[in-house]
Amino acid sequence: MSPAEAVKTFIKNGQIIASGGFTITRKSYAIYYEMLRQGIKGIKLCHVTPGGPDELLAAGGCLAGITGCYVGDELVQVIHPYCSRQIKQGNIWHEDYSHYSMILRFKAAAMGLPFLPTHSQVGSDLINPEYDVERKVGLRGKDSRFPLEKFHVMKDPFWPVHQKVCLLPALIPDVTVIHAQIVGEKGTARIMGPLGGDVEEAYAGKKVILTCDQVVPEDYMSKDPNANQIPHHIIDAIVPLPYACHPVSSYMNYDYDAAFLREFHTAMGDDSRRDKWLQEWVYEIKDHWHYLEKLGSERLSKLRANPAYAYNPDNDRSAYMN
Amino acid sequence: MSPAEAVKTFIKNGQIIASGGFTITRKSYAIYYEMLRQGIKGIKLCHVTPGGPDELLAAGGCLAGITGCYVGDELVQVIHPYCSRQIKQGNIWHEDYSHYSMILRFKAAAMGLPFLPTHSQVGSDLINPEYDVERKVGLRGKDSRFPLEKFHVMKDPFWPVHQKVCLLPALIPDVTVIHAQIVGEKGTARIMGPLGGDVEEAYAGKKVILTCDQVVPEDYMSKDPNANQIPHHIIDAIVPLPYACHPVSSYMNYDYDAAFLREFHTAMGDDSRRDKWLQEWVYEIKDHWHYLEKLGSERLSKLRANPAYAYNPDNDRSAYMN
Amino acid sequence: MAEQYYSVPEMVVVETSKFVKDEMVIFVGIGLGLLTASLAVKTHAPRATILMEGGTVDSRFAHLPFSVCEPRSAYGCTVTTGLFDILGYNAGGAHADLAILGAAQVDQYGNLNSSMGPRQSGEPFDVLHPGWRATGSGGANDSASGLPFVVNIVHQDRRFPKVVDYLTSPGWMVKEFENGKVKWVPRKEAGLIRGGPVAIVTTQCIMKFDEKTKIAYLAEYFPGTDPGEIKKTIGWDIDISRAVQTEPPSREVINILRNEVDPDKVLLGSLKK
Amino acid sequence: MAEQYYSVPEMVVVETSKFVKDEMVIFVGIGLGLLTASLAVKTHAPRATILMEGGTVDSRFAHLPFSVCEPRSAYGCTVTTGLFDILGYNAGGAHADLAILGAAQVDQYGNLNSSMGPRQSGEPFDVLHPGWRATGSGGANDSASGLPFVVNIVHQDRRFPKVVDYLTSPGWMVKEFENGKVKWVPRKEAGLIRGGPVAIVTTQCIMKFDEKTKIAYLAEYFPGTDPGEIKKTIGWDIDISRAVQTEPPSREVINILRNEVDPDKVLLGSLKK
Repeated sequence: MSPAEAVKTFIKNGQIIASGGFTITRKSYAIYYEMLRQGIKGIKLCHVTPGGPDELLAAGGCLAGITGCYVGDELVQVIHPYCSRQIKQGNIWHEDYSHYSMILRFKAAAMGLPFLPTHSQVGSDLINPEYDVERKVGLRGKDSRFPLEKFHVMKDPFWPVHQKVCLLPALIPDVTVIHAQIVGEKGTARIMGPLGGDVEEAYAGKKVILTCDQVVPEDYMSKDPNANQIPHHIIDAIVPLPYACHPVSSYMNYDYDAAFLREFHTAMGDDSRRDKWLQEWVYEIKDHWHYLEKLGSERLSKLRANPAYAYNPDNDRSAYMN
Repeated sequence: MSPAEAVKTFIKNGQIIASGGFTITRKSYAIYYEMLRQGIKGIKLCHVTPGGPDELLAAGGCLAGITGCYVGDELVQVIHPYCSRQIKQGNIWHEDYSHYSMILRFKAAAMGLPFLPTHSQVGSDLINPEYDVERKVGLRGKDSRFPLEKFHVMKDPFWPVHQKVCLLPALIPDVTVIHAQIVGEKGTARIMGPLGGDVEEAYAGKKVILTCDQVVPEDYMSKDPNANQIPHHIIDAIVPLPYACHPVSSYMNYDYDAAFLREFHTAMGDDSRRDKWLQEWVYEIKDHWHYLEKLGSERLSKLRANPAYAYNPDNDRSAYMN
Repeated sequence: MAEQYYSVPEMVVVETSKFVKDEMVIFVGIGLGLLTASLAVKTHAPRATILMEGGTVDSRFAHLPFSVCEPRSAYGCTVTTGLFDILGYNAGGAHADLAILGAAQVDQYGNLNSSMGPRQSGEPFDVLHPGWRATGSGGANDSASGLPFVVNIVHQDRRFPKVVDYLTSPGWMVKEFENGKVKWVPRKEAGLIRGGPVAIVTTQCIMKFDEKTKIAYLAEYFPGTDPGEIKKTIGWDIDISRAVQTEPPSREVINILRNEVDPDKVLLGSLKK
Repeated sequence: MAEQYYSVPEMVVVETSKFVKDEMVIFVGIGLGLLTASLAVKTHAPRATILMEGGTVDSRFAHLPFSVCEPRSAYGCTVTTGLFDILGYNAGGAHADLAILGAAQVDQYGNLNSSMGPRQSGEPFDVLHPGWRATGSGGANDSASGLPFVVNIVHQDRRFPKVVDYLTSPGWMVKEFENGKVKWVPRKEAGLIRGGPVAIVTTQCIMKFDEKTKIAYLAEYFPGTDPGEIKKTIGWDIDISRAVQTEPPSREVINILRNEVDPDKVLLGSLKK
């Protein structure tokens, strides 16, 4: 399935979309670019870990709000300038949880449970009722996809200490978007390298769009089943594409494009350049093949991973060096 | 470390011992035989999945009780005859949970949490206060390793349905015993084939004894880190031994010994043969090398796994066929 | 009874396998469930996916396993993982469509007992000295708590009490415990918002559940059995008015079962005992 | 200040790395934490194990990563898994010994703010229109909730309020919310039975926590700084009576940091900005 078909078939205005991957790794940019081109609106984005697609969707006017733990791309962009400004201005709401709390919310959904407990967030403003964003923007009790409470503190009934723990509500995305390196014809997924929160996000989603580097016969997946994490029966759309995550990386296949990321993030933070960048790299691009053509084969081949490293040790990262 | 050293160093009378593996797969018999030889008493055994070691420890007089979900070895022994009789006679107590509940109890411990929720057990006698065995035998409120309650039913506070869920207390074993096929010199463990509940049991244990088929340099483990599940820093004893799990199987290395299992289980259920069997196969055996010698290299080599199958397709399973 | 080209256990396997539809995701335990799902995959449901709690997805057995976690259980599977993913994500998270479960007792609401009971059915008993012990729940409670399920059970008198002596796996009306009292409530009210029993396949008949009362009625009786005789063996006043005789299995499906699914009689053999 | 063979960020890295003892299991985020742990492994703590929340154990970087989940973060690691295992089992389950965390603000009890605040510190603010935004918690709240931790922070006035404007990660006295009121309680009472802040390493000094009051005091000041001047920048009445001057780092350790840990100035470079 192409990114255009996947977005057209599964992604609707106003949905809760979970974005898999982790900042500069396995974020399915091809899908998010397409969401901008198709003019998707009112998305409630959520993730274990954010990334550049947050900026992209915000700048494309696709976002109503974000539920997550972080607003940035680690060293590649310490804080997302456009998103953080929209949050400060109240144009995009941001519901704040911790990293582990987010994976637990997806895990609860994956387990078919209403909640899971944690000792995270206890004692902090992450559970300050004053800062309950989804209530303040009127979602609680109105939109049935959102829980009635942000959290619930209770005393453990089992042990003499009766420790207070924080219960966190399940988060069920309408659609989860993830990327795997190798996928069987029916959808069995093999993620290589660190997994972040993708398995939990996939099991949590009502629908799952899976971009991938390669499709192989399921028989091939069966040769090393311990290497596969996600069964085919929870996958709804397979989108095989080279460089589906450009400008970020796919472990063992391609590295991130540091110069592109620097340009992208700089443009996102600059009112005079943002729209121009979006025109050039999103709206005037017909499809992923056009995008790859514009990048050019020389640039792409320089990102190819060296199998001894799973990345390219000669990748030019000077855009972020001093 | 030898099984004798591992048991001597880590296993004490009265401990809570978690037994990894799954009926006829990856049960570290070498450790349990040694527990009998060292005359360990009063063990509270717990597991995600039971197996022949339950019979062995019961028959060797090592057991006070069992917390688990099952009393048997699947098709190899539909119900453990000795254990089930001891349970009926009240000589060994058996606290009853469901399969998933047991893994959740270990998972809660692994996560450092007092409990985890589930919808399992709700509506069933598994949460009937009348059948709270650990209370009836006087452990609750007396032995601080046991929870004050067997379960706790609560209403979900987050969603309009306010579903009732069952909270289950953490289970922290004093020692967990598991088996992996390949282990790094520091303890990084690679389990091949289905994992059962071993990862959760390992993280839950205060101490972990790891038997294995092979020890390799940690650098070798680093060549395929996605294949490894357990980090070295939670392993306390590495016990490398060929056929550590005989008479049961180790995926990709050796198959189960059907004739031996049939003889073992039959003897366990037969008052006239049980002690003789224990004398012959446990107490008169000096150590694991002596055990292997007694089995003989021909018998053992017939169990060797064929790598195309991960077991031996020619293994003689006629002891259980008709 | 006319001479048959099939055995009663084979009939049970064939009838149970009909509940497995193509593309379903099926949770099975060791024994009949596994045999049933395997037959379905080899006949009318080639794209069904078999889950086993040891940690496997979509195995294609070359040799039938003795255990859901032994090396044979993983042959040909597409994902090898642990029990948590199978019972938590797939069964609990409703990513499976059906479970096939065995039991020692089943009652009018499809509650199962796989664990224990008093010497005399219906009597109270001391859990520290149960009158009898069976294996216990394993994953049966977990899958019955979250999934639709079909029950396989040998047809013997003591196995069909009106109320199971110990409720291992929840049917349509289940127990709640409050202040030392037991209350019977619909499964949803107890917290079980998904799943429930679909049918009971015994060695003589098939029972299904009345949509209104949620009580099991006789839906089909096997060739050579009699609804009136069956009624005598059932612990509740079972409705037999809707019962029809089951068609005998085709020779073709029996041949597939014997020659392709279980040529070594690994499971068919054990069922005879 | 005398001419130095080391920079202030390098001093911070060296001093923080001293909290990493051999054989410790260390949870690190991107940036200073990663640099610190890497230096420790290359010097006095060769058997320390680095955990990163992307899902890696014991990485041995060939090139420093830009992210805790990018391909470089996994080089040489012994286990690749997911965020759940690292933050749940290892940090939450107390299988790690220390976390190294950054922050935008830190207060007298070692509470961290990495998220947001009002335009003017100390003022209330509307969470729908915060005066400023930083990245947010990431895994900082989670590791601070379960592990002992050391804080790295740039030494600037506004970063050391008596009370953080938003409490992202819990220190020794933390918040409880009841009936619209905020109550300050010891972390154990709030439910945090493990961990807590060990030290704050700024670009000018090291603060530790008084055993009785749990309030941060000045333990060490870096060469070229003055305890009295430092006191003026701190939002609480900080005890400077116990302060001693920090020994400058050895040339050897600085050389290892520059030539072996971060020869490409991936992180040292970013710290200068």
